[in-house]
Amino acid sequence: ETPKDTLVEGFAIDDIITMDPGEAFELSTAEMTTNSYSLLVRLDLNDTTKVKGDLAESWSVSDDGLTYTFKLKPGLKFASGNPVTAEDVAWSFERAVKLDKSPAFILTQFGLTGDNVTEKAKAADENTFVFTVDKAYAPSFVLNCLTATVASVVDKKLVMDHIKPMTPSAEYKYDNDFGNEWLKTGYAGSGAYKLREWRANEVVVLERNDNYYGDKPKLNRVIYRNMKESAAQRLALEAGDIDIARNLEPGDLDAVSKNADLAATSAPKSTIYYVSLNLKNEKLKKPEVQQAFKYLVDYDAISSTLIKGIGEIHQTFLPKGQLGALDENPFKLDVAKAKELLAKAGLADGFSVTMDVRNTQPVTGIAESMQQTLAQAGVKLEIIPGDGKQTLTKYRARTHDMYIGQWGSDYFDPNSNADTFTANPDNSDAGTNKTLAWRNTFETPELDKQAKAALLERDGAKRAAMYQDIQKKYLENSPFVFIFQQIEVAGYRKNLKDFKLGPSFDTNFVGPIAKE
Amino acid sequence: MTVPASQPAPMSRREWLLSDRPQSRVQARLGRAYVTWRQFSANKLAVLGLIIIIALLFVAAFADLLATHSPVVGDLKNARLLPPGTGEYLLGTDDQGRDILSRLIYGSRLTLFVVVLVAIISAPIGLIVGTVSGYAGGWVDAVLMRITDIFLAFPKLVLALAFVAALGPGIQNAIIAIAITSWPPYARIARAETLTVRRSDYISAVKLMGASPVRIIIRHVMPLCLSSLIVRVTLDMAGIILTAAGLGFLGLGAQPPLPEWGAMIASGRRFILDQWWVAAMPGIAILIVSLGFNLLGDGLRDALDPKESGQ
Amino acid sequence: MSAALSVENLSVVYDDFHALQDVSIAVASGGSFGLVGESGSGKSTLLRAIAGLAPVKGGAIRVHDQLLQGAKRSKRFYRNVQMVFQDPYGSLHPRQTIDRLLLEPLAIHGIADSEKRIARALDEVGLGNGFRFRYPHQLSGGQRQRVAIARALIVEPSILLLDEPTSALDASVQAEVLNLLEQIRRDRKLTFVMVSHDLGVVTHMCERLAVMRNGAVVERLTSDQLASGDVHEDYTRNLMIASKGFVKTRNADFSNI
Amino acid sequence: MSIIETKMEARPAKGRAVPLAKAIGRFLIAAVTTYLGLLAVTFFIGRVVPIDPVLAILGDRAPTHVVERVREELGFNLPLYQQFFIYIKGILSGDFGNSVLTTNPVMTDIRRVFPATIELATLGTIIGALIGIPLGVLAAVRRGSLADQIVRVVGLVGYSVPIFWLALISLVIFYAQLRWVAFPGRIDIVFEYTFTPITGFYLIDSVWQGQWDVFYDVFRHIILPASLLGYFSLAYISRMTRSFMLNELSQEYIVAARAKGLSETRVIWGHALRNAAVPLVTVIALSYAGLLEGSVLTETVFSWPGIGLYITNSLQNADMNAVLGGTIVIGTVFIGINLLSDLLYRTLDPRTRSR
Amino acid sequence: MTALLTVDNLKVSYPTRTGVIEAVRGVSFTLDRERLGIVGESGSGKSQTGRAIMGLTPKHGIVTADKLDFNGIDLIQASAKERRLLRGKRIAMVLQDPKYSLDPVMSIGRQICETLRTHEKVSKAEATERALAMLEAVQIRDPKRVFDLYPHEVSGGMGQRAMIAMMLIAGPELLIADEPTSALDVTVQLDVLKILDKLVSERGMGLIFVSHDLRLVSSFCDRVIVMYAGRIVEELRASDLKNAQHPYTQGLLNCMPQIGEDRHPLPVLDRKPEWAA
Ligand SMILES: Nc1ncnc2c1ncn2[C@@H]1O[C@H](COP(=O)(O)OP(=O)(O)OP(=O)(O)O)[C@@H](O)[C@H]1O
Ligand SMILES: Nc1ncnc2c1ncn2[C@@H]1O[C@H](COP(=O)(O)OP(=O)(O)OP(=O)(O)O)[C@@H](O)[C@H]1O
Ligand SMILES: [Mg+2]
Ligand SMILES: [Mg+2]
Ligand code: NI
Repeated sequence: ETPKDTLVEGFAIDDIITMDPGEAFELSTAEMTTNSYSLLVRLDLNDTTKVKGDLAESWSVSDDGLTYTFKLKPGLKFASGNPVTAEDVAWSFERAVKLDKSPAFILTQFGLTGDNVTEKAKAADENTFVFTVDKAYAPSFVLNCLTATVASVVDKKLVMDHIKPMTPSAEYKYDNDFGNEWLKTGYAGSGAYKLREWRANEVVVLERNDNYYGDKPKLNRVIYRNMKESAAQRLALEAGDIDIARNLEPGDLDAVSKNADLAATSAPKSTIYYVSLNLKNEKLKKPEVQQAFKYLVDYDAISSTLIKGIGEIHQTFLPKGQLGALDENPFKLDVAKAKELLAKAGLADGFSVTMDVRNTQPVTGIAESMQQTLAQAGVKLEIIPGDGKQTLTKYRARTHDMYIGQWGSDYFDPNSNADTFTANPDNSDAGTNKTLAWRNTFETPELDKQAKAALLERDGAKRAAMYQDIQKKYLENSPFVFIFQQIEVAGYRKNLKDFKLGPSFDTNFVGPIAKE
Repeated sequence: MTVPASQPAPMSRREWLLSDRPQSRVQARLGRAYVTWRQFSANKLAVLGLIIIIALLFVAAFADLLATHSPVVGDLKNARLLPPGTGEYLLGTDDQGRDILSRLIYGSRLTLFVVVLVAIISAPIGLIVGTVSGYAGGWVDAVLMRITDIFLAFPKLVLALAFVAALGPGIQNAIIAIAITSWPPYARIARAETLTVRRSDYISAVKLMGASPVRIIIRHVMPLCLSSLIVRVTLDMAGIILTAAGLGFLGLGAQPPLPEWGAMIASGRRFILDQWWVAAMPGIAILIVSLGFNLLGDGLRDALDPKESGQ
Repeated sequence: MSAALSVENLSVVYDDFHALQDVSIAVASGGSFGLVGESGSGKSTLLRAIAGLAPVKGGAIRVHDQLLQGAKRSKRFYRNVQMVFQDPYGSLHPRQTIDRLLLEPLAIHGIADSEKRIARALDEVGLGNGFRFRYPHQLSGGQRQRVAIARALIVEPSILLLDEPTSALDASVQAEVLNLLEQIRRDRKLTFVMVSHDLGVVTHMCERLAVMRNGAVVERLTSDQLASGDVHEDYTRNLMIASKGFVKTRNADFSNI
Repeated sequence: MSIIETKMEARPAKGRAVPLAKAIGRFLIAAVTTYLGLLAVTFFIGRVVPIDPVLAILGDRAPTHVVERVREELGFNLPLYQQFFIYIKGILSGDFGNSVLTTNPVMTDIRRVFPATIELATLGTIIGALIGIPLGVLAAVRRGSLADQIVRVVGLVGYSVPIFWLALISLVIFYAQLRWVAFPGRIDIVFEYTFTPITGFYLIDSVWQGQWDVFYDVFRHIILPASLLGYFSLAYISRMTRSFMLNELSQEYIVAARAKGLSETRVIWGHALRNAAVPLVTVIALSYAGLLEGSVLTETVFSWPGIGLYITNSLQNADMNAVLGGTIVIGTVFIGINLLSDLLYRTLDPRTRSR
Repeated sequence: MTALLTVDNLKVSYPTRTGVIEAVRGVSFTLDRERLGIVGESGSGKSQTGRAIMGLTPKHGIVTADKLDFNGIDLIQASAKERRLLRGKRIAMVLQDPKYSLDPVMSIGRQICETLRTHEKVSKAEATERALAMLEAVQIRDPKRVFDLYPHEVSGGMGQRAMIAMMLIAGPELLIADEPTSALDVTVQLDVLKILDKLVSERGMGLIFVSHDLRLVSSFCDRVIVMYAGRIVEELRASDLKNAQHPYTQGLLNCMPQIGEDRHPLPVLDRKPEWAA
């Protein structure tokens, strides 16, 4: 049994490599950061196409669409006791931009650079923060981006005590590390919980932050225990060794929902699973082949078995819940049609092709299922299994034929996915923008232009329509076979109250959870 | 020692084989084989091991006839995770709706393939390194033994993992990786044995005939190391199967959908709570086969190894 | 008459143990030379050094007036000089039939008509064809020693080194082997160097002998000198007394048991 | 497993006693060269493993310019020989660097994971030896009897069963069904903040601090994996004991001991086993070394935060600092245990001692 | 006066897969407090006879005898425990090869004490004292040093003497010495024989002296038994050896080369099948 005042979650947290919100970009870290740091604005869970204030009491956008002014709520305090000021917000932005770690582009895409950030993101006074962007972007886009964890507000005073001096170099121009090394395992936030400890591949421990301005968390402590396997999580959940199991697979989910002591909950997440075809392969380059492959996935069988409860069939690149998501699934397993298409491409006799597959479920299962359905049309699929990092390395070097992967939005805005699936400014092997389109040697300048235009469309409805149009065209002509959208599930013990999963990984709040 | 039979009276086949004074090379060889076989076959467990291995060979050879289903194509929608004995699925089905029995039957080929290939690669390497190092002595010995030590000091599975990672997954690479990690022990055995015979009079005697070192190693030293090596390799077959299965278990052995037993356990592991058979069946298969090899090796040790056969 | 084999000031050192120090012997062609001495006195080492099986540190070995360098020996050398070891079992490869054992030297030296030669060699040592495909463990000690002798003779050497060829054998078998050796020597006009710790055996076989102790030759004698008791060293005298058998004396005191 | 068996042959040759100092000197040279070899092999593996190390540091979603920058920071753009030079320089100054995965210095990580493995392997070996030796002796004494056959089968099954499979099955039985043992891991989460390990060996720490509830909990965690490893080493130890005992029992001094009128018990345990113990110690020591390095699979199944798991994990993430640190530690253990068993051999076997 | 040991029709056989090996095929003799020599070539069953008397035949060997009587004790009927208590205490045996007959990992002193303490309740100190005295009695010059040595550290002769000390320390009435000198240098050999000689003549111990060296036996023993292929072919007084009747015995005596005699070729044994019958 777990202690009354402690929430214990079994969770695969082996992806965590840092706890610094300016650096972290991993899915599990998102949950930790969101529960321990505050943002200016957060996603409105009632309508995820909108945002609501967190530290910000109110905000306004200038008429030219370039200046965003945020007013902070009064009397805010960090967990350390230091007051939260606009200066902290500005410094957090500066820090993220200057560190220039993985998630920094979410901010720098608005024209921020190390040289201008102090100008473009600055405190007008104690309570007012002003953010200037370089183009008249859709406000929904800018605000959505500000809900990303990289925009988390850190305690400047506290972090300044822990900075490490650095010698400026060609790669890094500043004389200190902005406390990055310390924050990797340290904590300087103002969220509902404070981070007590992170031990890689073992545990993350959060403790209640009594200085939190919002609703006080019910439980004193939250422990995330690294458990990679579904079966293990289920066992531990059944035994009461954990309160929540976070990575259940279909079979175990089933068992959990049937257990009288346990319950299950779920929420669609903005992660899309897809199979991509690299156009470097002459055969895969043919549009008919690409379409044929979309007819060679047994969506029905996969949905009722391999991803039952943990995903739903979804054949477009924008996940449900995001602005402009298109809910259309035109493809079904249709071997005859696929054969016809292949014949049209001159490949009636089939061909051989390889696919790099990570050793995780459900992708391996789906890959094996595809192997069987592709075989029906004469396509011999060779699966190259590999560890996550290994297949990724290959994918990023675009030396694969086919790849099965997932893509989670970098921030909760349609542009994140639209951009990565369409933008490919330099398709050479030395390309600097290694979007998913680049990785598959796919150029679609038309759609790219359309996506860029949508970014500047300030009317939400129009913007949505533009994205839908892109997706429709994408369905007809793209080397991506979208299979399903992830549904995050969790099994929990029935004595938990108010446990809910959010629409994104940074909206899984543990604050409201109570125990009976 | 005993009084020799003075007349070559008509003998039974058994007497012919056991004859004290064979008349030809063939008879001498057969006689020796026969004595070894008798010693071996007196050990019931060893015979059981042999039967298991023969059965494995049989199953592998006639997999096409024995299997009732395709090992790779399943019925995901309708026949997923069926328990043993459901309809035509004697041992149940796995998560792709494939017949487990058929997969096991075809998997026996892979198992044999791995085992035989590793044995073919690593035993000769070990034999050569060991005998050369033991016979030559001096710096040759020092260098070869250091290399052996390095490979020994490296955690075995990690080394195999690293090599599989470097070479890319696939059963051939798994074999190479296992072979790379498994020759050092053989080298050690061969060296130890060589060291004991190196100074013996019969090797000196061959030297006195004017034989070159290469000839001595190949024709006189190696045959001596061979029987203990064969015993060791047989005993290691089980270990090879287990290592291959371990690699498969860690997702680095065979490529899907190949019915490699270790990989089957790995994928069945997710269902171990509700559909135990998916992981249990390949586990039992591995257990039986490696037990077979172990029993066989154990029997061979008793029969071949003069030290163990004792009294 | 020139020496078939001469050893001058030979020293052999194992690691840092001096097994032989300044040993010199000379054996006339067709002669028979004996080496006696207690266990560990370096008798075997001397033979092994001649055969190129021991680390020679100094001195010279000459065979038919040819100087041999270090421990390296040519193939030709081994057609001239052969050795029979002390332990009849240990000197035969345990996994090879007699046939194979005898074939080996022929194969090495590229000698043709192996069939005939093997048959003849076996005949010569008094083993019929029936033994040809046996393994060493199927033979008695005396038979094994015969095989070893046959193997040494099959390349038709002119010098035979014998390292205690009968010490592992029973007295009755010993006589057979000694007779065989004598006969072969006579028939083939071989030069013998023979090691033994049994004075009786050495005097029976050799005309001249050297007594060794602690890696050095302490006395050189002819068999006749030994037989007539014309010895000068105490050590040799002790050896002679000891070989006569037990003489009952009373000197130990057992009262305190 | 096979590492262990073969090291048997490495024991000092009977009869020829090498002076201890010389032996140690030889050993040191061997150890140093082995280390250098390990370094080179690890470096080589690090470079040929087709995993982009930057990927492990940054994850997939980092923009290209960040990836390039980090690559340069880490020197991966330099020629191979320069990289090797830098690598060796770091190692020689005693700096194994930081693990990318955990951000800690590698040695800090190892100080945490290694005791977990040692604790498990030690308990496993103790279980294996305590049961395996008597079984082996029994089998040898009653050679050919039913007891011998049973011991043989028990041992061979232990050799033949895939340990990860047995682990899974027993986890289902003993944890899921019977609830006799605790969940995978070393200790319950409840004790996370009531128990501070000192040595890293939880069993010892808890007793030391008098926290019996913690001890009980730790015991419930360790007992199943330790028993499995124990079974594994039992299989091996009992087989080797049997074979050594058979060898000793056929020796003449056993007949002599009987001729003295000693009781059978005394002959077997006092003389035969005492002699068999000499090679047996080497076997046990090396079986122990095998467990220390070879329990990756068990550690995986039991989520045991040990060194096997640590290295495997690091390898899969191209965290080469961690792999190297782990390899060096295991190499050291291997070399150390070799030395130790050699010394034990010398103390136990007077024949190897020179006066 | 009854004999110390009576052996009547002793047989030892070993069933093996290729048939039964009859190592000893009906051996009968009696022994008083005297030196009895057993000679015969290698494999003729000398050691097996000695071991059968001791009760040290390996488990799978079968021992039968019409009578096997030691000082009135029927050894065939005696339980394993009774026989064990006899061993070392009243009947002792010096095994053939001292190199292998001493426990290599136990110091010589401890091995000697062990015999004593198995049979008598004595303190450690007393056992040590007596062991030292025993070592001295078998002509070991520096008993204190040898006491702490391990078998591999002593020469063959010393080992042989230590073995004798170990077997004599409990004061047995019968000693079976199995080729106690075959592994020794001729010079050391005589030392060992002197010790045995003393024990028989001064303490009245019975001695069975096994050897294959006829000449040695004839000069050392009172009576000699000649064995061939598991049987006794001849029994005679040592002094009568020269007049042996059996062709085998004669052959054995004849075929040894002697210093100063000139017999070329040496006479050899012509084994007749009927000897073994
Ligand atoms: N390979 C070796 N390494 C070190 N010492 C050796 C070696 N071979 C022989 N010796 C030593 O050299 C000395 C002479 O040995 P050698 O074998 O020549 O004696 P031997 O006179 O033939 O004795 P034996 O009658 O017992 O055969 C001995 O003290 C022996 O220990
Ligand atoms: N355990 C056994 N199993 C089968 N046969 C045996 C066993 N022990 C001895 N023998 C046989 O018994 C016969 C007599 O052996 P024993 O040891 O008595 O000979 P020995 O006269 O002592 O010879 P040696 O002079 O060589 O010591 C031999 O032929 C031997 O092969
Ligand atoms: Mg010699
Ligand atoms: Mg004997
Ligand atoms: Ni003179």
